[in-house]
Amino acid sequence: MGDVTLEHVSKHYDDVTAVDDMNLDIEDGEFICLVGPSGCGKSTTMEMIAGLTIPSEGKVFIGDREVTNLPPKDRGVAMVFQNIALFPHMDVYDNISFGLRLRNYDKEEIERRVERAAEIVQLQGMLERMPDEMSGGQRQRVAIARAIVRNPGVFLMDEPLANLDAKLRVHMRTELQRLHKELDTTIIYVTHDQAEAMTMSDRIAVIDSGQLQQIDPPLVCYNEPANLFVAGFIGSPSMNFLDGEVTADGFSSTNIDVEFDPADLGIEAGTDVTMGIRPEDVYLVDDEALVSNPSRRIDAVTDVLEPMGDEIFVYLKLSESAETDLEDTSGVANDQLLMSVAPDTDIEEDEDVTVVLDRSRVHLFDTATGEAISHGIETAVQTSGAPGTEAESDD
Amino acid sequence: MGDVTLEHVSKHYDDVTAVDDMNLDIEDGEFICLVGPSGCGKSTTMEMIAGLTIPSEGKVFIGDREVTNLPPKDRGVAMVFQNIALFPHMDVYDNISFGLRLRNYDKEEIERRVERAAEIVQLQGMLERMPDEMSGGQRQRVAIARAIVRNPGVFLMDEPLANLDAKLRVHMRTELQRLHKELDTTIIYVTHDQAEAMTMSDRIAVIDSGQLQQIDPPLVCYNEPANLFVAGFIGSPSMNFLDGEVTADGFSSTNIDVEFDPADLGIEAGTDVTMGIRPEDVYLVDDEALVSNPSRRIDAVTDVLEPMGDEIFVYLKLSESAETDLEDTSGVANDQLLMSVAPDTDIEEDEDVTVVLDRSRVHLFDTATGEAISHGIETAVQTSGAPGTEAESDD
Amino acid sequence: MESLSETQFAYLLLTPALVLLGVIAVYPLVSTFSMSLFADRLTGTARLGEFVGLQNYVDLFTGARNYALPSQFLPTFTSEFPFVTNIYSSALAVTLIFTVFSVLFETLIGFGQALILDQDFRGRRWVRVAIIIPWAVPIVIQGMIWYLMFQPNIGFLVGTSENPALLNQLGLIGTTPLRNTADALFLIIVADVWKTSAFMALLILAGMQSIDRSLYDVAKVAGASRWQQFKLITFPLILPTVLVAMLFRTIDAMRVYGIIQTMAGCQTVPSLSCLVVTTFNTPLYGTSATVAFVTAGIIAVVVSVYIVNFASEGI
Amino acid sequence: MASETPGAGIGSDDPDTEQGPLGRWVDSAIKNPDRVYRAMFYVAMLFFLVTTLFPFYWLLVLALTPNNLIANMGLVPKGFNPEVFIAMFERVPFHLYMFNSFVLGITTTVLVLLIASLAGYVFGRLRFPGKGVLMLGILAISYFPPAAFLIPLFELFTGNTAISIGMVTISTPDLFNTPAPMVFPFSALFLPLSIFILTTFYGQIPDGLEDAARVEGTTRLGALFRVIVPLSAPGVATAGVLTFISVYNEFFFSFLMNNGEADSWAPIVAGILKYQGQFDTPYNLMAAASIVGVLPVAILVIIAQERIVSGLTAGALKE
Amino acid sequence: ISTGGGDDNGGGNGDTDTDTDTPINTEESTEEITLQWAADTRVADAEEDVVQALRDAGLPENIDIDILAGSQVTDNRQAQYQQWLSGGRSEPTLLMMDSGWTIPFIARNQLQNLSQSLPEELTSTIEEEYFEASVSTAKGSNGDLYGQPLFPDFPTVQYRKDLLRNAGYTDEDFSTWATESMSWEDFSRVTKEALDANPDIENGFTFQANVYEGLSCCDFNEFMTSYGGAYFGGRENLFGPIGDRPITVEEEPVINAIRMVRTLIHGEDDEYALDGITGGISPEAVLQWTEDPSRQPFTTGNAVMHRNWPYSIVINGAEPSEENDQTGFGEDLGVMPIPYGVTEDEAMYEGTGGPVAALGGWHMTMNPNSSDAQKQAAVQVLRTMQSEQFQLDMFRIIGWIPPRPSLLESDQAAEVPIIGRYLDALKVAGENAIPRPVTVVWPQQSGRISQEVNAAFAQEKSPEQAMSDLASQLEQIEQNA
Ligand SMILES: Nc1ncnc2c1ncn2[C@@H]1O[C@H](COP(=O)(O)OP(=O)(O)OP(=O)(O)O)[C@@H](O)[C@H]1O
Ligand SMILES: Nc1ncnc2c1ncn2[C@@H]1O[C@H](COP(=O)(O)OP(=O)(O)OP(=O)(O)O)[C@@H](O)[C@H]1O
Ligand SMILES: [Mg+2]
Ligand SMILES: [Mg+2]
Repeated sequence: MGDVTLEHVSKHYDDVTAVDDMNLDIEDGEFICLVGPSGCGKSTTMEMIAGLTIPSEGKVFIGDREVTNLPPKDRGVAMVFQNIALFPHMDVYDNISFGLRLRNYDKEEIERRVERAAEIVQLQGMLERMPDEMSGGQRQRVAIARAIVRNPGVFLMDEPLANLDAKLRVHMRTELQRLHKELDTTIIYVTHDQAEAMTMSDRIAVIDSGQLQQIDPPLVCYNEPANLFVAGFIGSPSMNFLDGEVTADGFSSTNIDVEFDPADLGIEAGTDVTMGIRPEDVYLVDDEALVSNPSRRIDAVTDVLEPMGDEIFVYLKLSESAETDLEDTSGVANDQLLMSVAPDTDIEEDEDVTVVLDRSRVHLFDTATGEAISHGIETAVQTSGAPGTEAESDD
Repeated sequence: MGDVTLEHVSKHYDDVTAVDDMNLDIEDGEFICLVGPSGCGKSTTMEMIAGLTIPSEGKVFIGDREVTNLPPKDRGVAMVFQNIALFPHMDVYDNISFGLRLRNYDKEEIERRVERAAEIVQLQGMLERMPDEMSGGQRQRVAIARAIVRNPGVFLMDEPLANLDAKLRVHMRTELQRLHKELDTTIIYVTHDQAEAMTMSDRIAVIDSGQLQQIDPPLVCYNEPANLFVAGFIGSPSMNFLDGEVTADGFSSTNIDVEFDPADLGIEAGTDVTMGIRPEDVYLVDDEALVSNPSRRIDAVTDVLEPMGDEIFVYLKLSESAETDLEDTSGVANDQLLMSVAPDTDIEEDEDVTVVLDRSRVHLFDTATGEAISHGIETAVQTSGAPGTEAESDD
Repeated sequence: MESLSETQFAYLLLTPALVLLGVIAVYPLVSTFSMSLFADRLTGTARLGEFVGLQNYVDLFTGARNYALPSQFLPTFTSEFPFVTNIYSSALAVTLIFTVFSVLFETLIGFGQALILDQDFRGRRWVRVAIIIPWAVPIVIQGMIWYLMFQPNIGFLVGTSENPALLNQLGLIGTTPLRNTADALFLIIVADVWKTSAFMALLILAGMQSIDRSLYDVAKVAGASRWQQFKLITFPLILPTVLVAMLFRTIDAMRVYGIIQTMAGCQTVPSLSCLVVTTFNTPLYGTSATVAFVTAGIIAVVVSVYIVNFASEGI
Repeated sequence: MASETPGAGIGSDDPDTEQGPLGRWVDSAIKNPDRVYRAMFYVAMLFFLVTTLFPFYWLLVLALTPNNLIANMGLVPKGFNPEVFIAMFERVPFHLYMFNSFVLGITTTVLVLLIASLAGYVFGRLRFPGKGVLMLGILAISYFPPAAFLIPLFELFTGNTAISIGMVTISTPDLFNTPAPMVFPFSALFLPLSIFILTTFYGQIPDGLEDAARVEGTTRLGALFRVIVPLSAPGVATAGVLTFISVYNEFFFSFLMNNGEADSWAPIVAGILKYQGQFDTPYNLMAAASIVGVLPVAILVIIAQERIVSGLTAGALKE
Repeated sequence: ISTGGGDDNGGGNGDTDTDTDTPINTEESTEEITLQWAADTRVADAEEDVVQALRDAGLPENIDIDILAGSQVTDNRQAQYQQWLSGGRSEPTLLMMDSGWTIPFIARNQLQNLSQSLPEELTSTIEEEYFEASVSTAKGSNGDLYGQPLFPDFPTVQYRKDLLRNAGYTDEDFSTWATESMSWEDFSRVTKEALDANPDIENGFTFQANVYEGLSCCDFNEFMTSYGGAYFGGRENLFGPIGDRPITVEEEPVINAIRMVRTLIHGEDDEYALDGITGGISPEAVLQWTEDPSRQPFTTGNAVMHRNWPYSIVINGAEPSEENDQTGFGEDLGVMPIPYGVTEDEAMYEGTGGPVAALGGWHMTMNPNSSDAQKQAAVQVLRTMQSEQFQLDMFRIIGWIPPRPSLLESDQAAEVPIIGRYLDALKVAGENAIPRPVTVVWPQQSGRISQEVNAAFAQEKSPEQAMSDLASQLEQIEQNA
């Protein structure tokens, strides 16, 4: 009943393609997060599911019905709008109960549900306020309450928590998860908050420029990004990327070489590849002796330190000329590396350090196409299986 | 020129006190983050500084001038509004250049600045769009650009990045920091994003219910929260709290006791105290033998695991009856403990584990007043000085 | 200027309006009011006779001044049912009837027209002009059109008793409708509705256009049908505009004169303004000023209904 | 809990059951209620078009029928006399009257919009003591029939009112036969309507936008004219159109504040009445004149409607 | 700020300082001067010819005339003059004033007293040579002259000779009718015959009986007077004294006049039908007609008889041509004086009965606020307008009937196209013209009269009821003046 399918859906505005040939198959009861850079088409996708925007091409299904041209009211969806859009002429109670009143629920039922929703979003006692007498976060919570009082087949939530503080957000997150479990409805959720996406969703759909990049469970997206874009987008701070080439010995770039057998991974030597490594997979070597293979050591100089409370981000310079460019977000910087270390680590700026990469978590991407080639050039010790078998069969 | 001072400022609405006797002293060139739960009065404070809301009581100074009743245009402030507030009848270019045009800058100068601002917020090529043709994040970026084209003495930014994706947010963060350095203006910044607050600000002002709770550099707020509220609010996930009592031996609660000499900390036995410990300060003990003092070991059972990619949140049950209540955000839960561990830790649900607390990072608060009593009951090893000396002199 | 208090600032901005209204409206009204305290005078140079205090007002309400008016001011009351006789010969009754019906129908039709104009369809700009344009017709011409349509042996909407037209057959109007108060009033209402619905439509349309369209998105997703969207979003949000439109239409309708004069004449369909203008032209200045002030007073009473509504709308 | 069953009332998908065209239409209408709305919409539109345009058509019929033949008129002209549109200018310099009306209308409209904008801003967006009373007072002015203003205003504008300042007594200037004695009374009389219209429209603009403009460096007045007025375009344009049309056709003051000549700023209504004789009425000329006279207004409406229907579109405001 | 008059003299702006009866210097001045003449559109349209006519009649070149084409709608013009004169404006100097409402202006001292300020020769010419009825409407209660009649207007009955021929009438009858008025009995019978003989013609006799000034001043005034009745007794009471004159609308002649009209409209079956009158010859539409609407059916050939003012003779008597869209009956148009109810001998009041024609027409009056120089020039203009040449010229140019009865007999007048053919009938009408009883309260009374008379015509009230209602209303108005 609540499965949502987009078939080759596109939406073109005058000169912009907001959504480009999107295929999406969301199962009944799934909790899907749409993530992607600003302007990538998330809201547009939501609107097409809700029926507020008619796709330029393609079909939308909800349940088994094609709903491409069905008006929103017949689609059985509830939506939290990114722009909140409270009814300015109604107080909070009327805003929240709007959808129920439309369906002629009886008064007590409405009251019960509104009370409950207000409790969930922690707005008890504010039911008689007008929207313009509330703070940004309070308004957003009204918008959430307005959606959750109903029992639709599909919930669409477009950044519902953007204006809430961390604590409330955690609270709302769990509330939404509970709701999801209780009602067993499909939830399609847009968020910019990685933690939200990671903790709440069954699957994450990563969108870029209107195109679906990957749709997979959170950890799969995190650990096995389908392409450079996903790899760079998921995870904060972003993955480190280094451009290089595959040589017979492995990966080679300006400052870092990683040796492996390209054949194991089924890559031909000479291919331009980009290596990716997450900050938390870069380890500080306290005792150099501990590193079995000396060639795996990387010497660097610490540059900027960013203490975050629960961890410290360390910007490493790999070469003399390197300069930490906090502005560069392309991610590819061959002479620097971001590392995260525990907050009690004894480290200072401009200190010579040695680091190693967790080889099981080194990602390789085809520089030209961006497609992932391999996630880990050596299987992690603990889950050690038969490294390279897949790659071999490919070769 | 850009120092902002609030003196006993309050703002009452009909039946709500939005800001309550706020004293704030922000120095020229400082970058201050206002944080606090939704509805605590952050936006109202900003509006009073901007001159959009006239305080019910108290005075506002910018530079050396009292500006309490001065109109906004004479205060030399630029503001990014929480509700974005683009002029719907102007295209992006006109929105951004609005303030410059008012000041009769010459055309080329305007063009130059708008181009530059658009570049910073990555909206090149969209200057001719109308606001309703843009996505939520794009609009927010226009709002940022509209503020930064000007050179005001004070920037007020009310959740300027709420609608941006993580990568863009990081980019904008660095851009704003650069701008801050370059222009040397005061920036007052509201955010719900802890990372933002931690990384960007010189000081964080924590507000609750219209009252200032603490204003200190980020790490001070994190490590030495002035009271229970700040302790619980700063840091995500939140600090663990356990209610207990000070005995002659130290802290005693239902499931956890921590021994120390109350006299060292100047607390009388019998005081009701709340102990706080951050998730990252709870450590898993692999080898029980390693723990010097066996009484410091805490036995627990893992409950829910929340893998976040770069870490795993582990909910620990301290007693049989304990139930992980993800909804409870009061923070105080005597029979459970949240711990964060590295993502590669080998841990499963319902496993018996032993953990220890980092004694240098145990916080004690007076339960009645919420005031902090002590941060750390034992100085951390590496900064080891003369533990207890202070306390002794007190005794 | 910006450092003025809100109250000072408000009054500063109101100055132009208050000065204009003070000189062009309040001052004349004070002067006219003083005229209403003097007796009429028909001969000699002076406009007015001796000072009579409120006698003019007393006479007007007691009917003692009816001789000077083209028709009675108040209806004649009797103790028997239906309590009011010769309702159509009383200016007050005629004016109220005209007001109630014309405002009612203009609002309804204006609403309908606005709903149409609010839609997006091909050629809507022409439809819009077509619907609005009656409002642009001078009253003289409006009167001429309808007068001729209902002029026997000229227009096609009335016939003769031997050869009745459709409207005659339906019993809606007689064969000389413009000389019969009831018929003429009916036709004047129709003519007025034709012309002035556009006024309502324009205002209501503007109100509709000012509604944030995203609210409709919310309502649609919440499951609102078109009717519900109208009832719950459009209507409450344009209500202030509708009330303003109705308020001014009511005031205008209470002062109706031109269309009566051009279609049927003040003798046949006396309105309050007819009394004012006729006595003014006669010229019975004292009486005229009195009727003008009484008319304004009656309008004030009628309008208070709206004021109460406004207050509850928080305008 | 009543669950929402989407698609209730949606007919079977089987398209071609054996039905006549009407049945098929009904069937498809049920499936696609939009079509019903569409149909209803066109019916209503047609109805309004016919009812509003018919009198104009009849006006055209009258214009094209030679005056002597105007009797027992049906729905078609008797005879065809397009020269009437030339004759009307030969008889009366109608274009001059139109010009006068146009100038008077524009002047008054500009004045009214300006003053009413200030007042509408004050009433719509500010709170201050005396607001209610002032609004009622302003409204009360429109309760009075125009005749109630005439004598004092006539004296004021014909130099018969003396203003005493101390010892000096100055007579007001004689402005008879100039636009002033029309423009000012029109402005005052039509001002209350515009003030009320603009009050409601300005009151609806979210505070956030005004705030944004003020922080950007406008004064409150600047915010009014740069942000609030443009965003209230439908209301402002409507107030303007209503004022313009009212002035364009005003009769009372236009008639008594000049001697009725085109070069004395007499407006269009005076021109139309000029066709009329004491007993005879050239209906065809008057009809032609009114058709021509309405044209500028039609053009104005076409221009203004772009503003009237340029309402706020989707939420650029995050409220 | 205070208005000129102040409240002590009644809040009005009395123009007490203007003198309406000082003699005006009548010497010809050679100073260049421009006079404003508030006229009407017809004068303005023919401005060149009119000015030429004045020059031909001897108007000095140094006097320029600026013609204001005031509204032809008489109410509007009255309101305008009212404002101008009571506002003390010095322009225009000469005002063309409806004989129907000159007297109220005189009563307010708003016009120059010509008897006092003009040379004797000018006023005596008017008194002696002009239509007496006209002159009487330009006089104040003191008997002084305040206006100089410019032209009179008398209604007549127009008829279609061609239709009547079908009913057996001949040119001989027609020429009798032109000067010898018919009785209403005969008239209605003749009309009926014509209707019967011309089945495609719908209307017999068309006139004006809308609720408007025209009914009280003219149409009904004629019917009533022709039956020997009057509103206020005899002719001597026409212009007063208000409050001291009898109100005679309840008397039988008035009632009979109403009954006669009811019969014409509703037929002989009407409850109050008047014996001897052939009924059903007038459409009910007359109840809603004013002059022009009533003319249209006649002009388009759908009526036999039609009462109207001379302006319509010009239209209806034209030869059908391209220019007038083939309307007009040319020689087939007949004109006769209005029929009578009783003869003068049978009439109740002196000067009533017999064929009567309501008096219309306009006067020239002078603005007393004008400068002496302007007044001086205005006298020149008035003098010129007394010239017979000018009057005949105007008859030709605009169709203004010369204000001197003698001129209607002149050859020059007879040569004027169309209307020149009907001078006989017009002369009879002029001789029997009856002015409306204009006083300062006439505007109030007129409204009541037209209302009640129309109601009685429309069978809404019985004639007696209507007239008794009217009588009490008139009485009140008289008493309160
Ligand atoms: N016009 C008003 N009338 C009544 N109460 C108001 C009004 N404006 C704000 N408030 C209340 O004042 C308090 C402070 O509001 P404010 O907007 O400053 O909160 P905030 O800290 O910005 O919250 P958020 O993070 O949700 O934006 C809130 O509780 C809000 O409900
Ligand atoms: N009406 C419109 N006309 C033209 N382009 C539009 C219109 N609406 C949206 N777009 C463009 O379509 C693209 C997708 O917009 P959408 O709102 O779906 O983005 P989004 O993924 O929701 O972004 P955000 O995270 O910033 O909200 C954007 O580039 C936007 O500029
Ligand atoms: Mg979006
Ligand atoms: Mg806020």
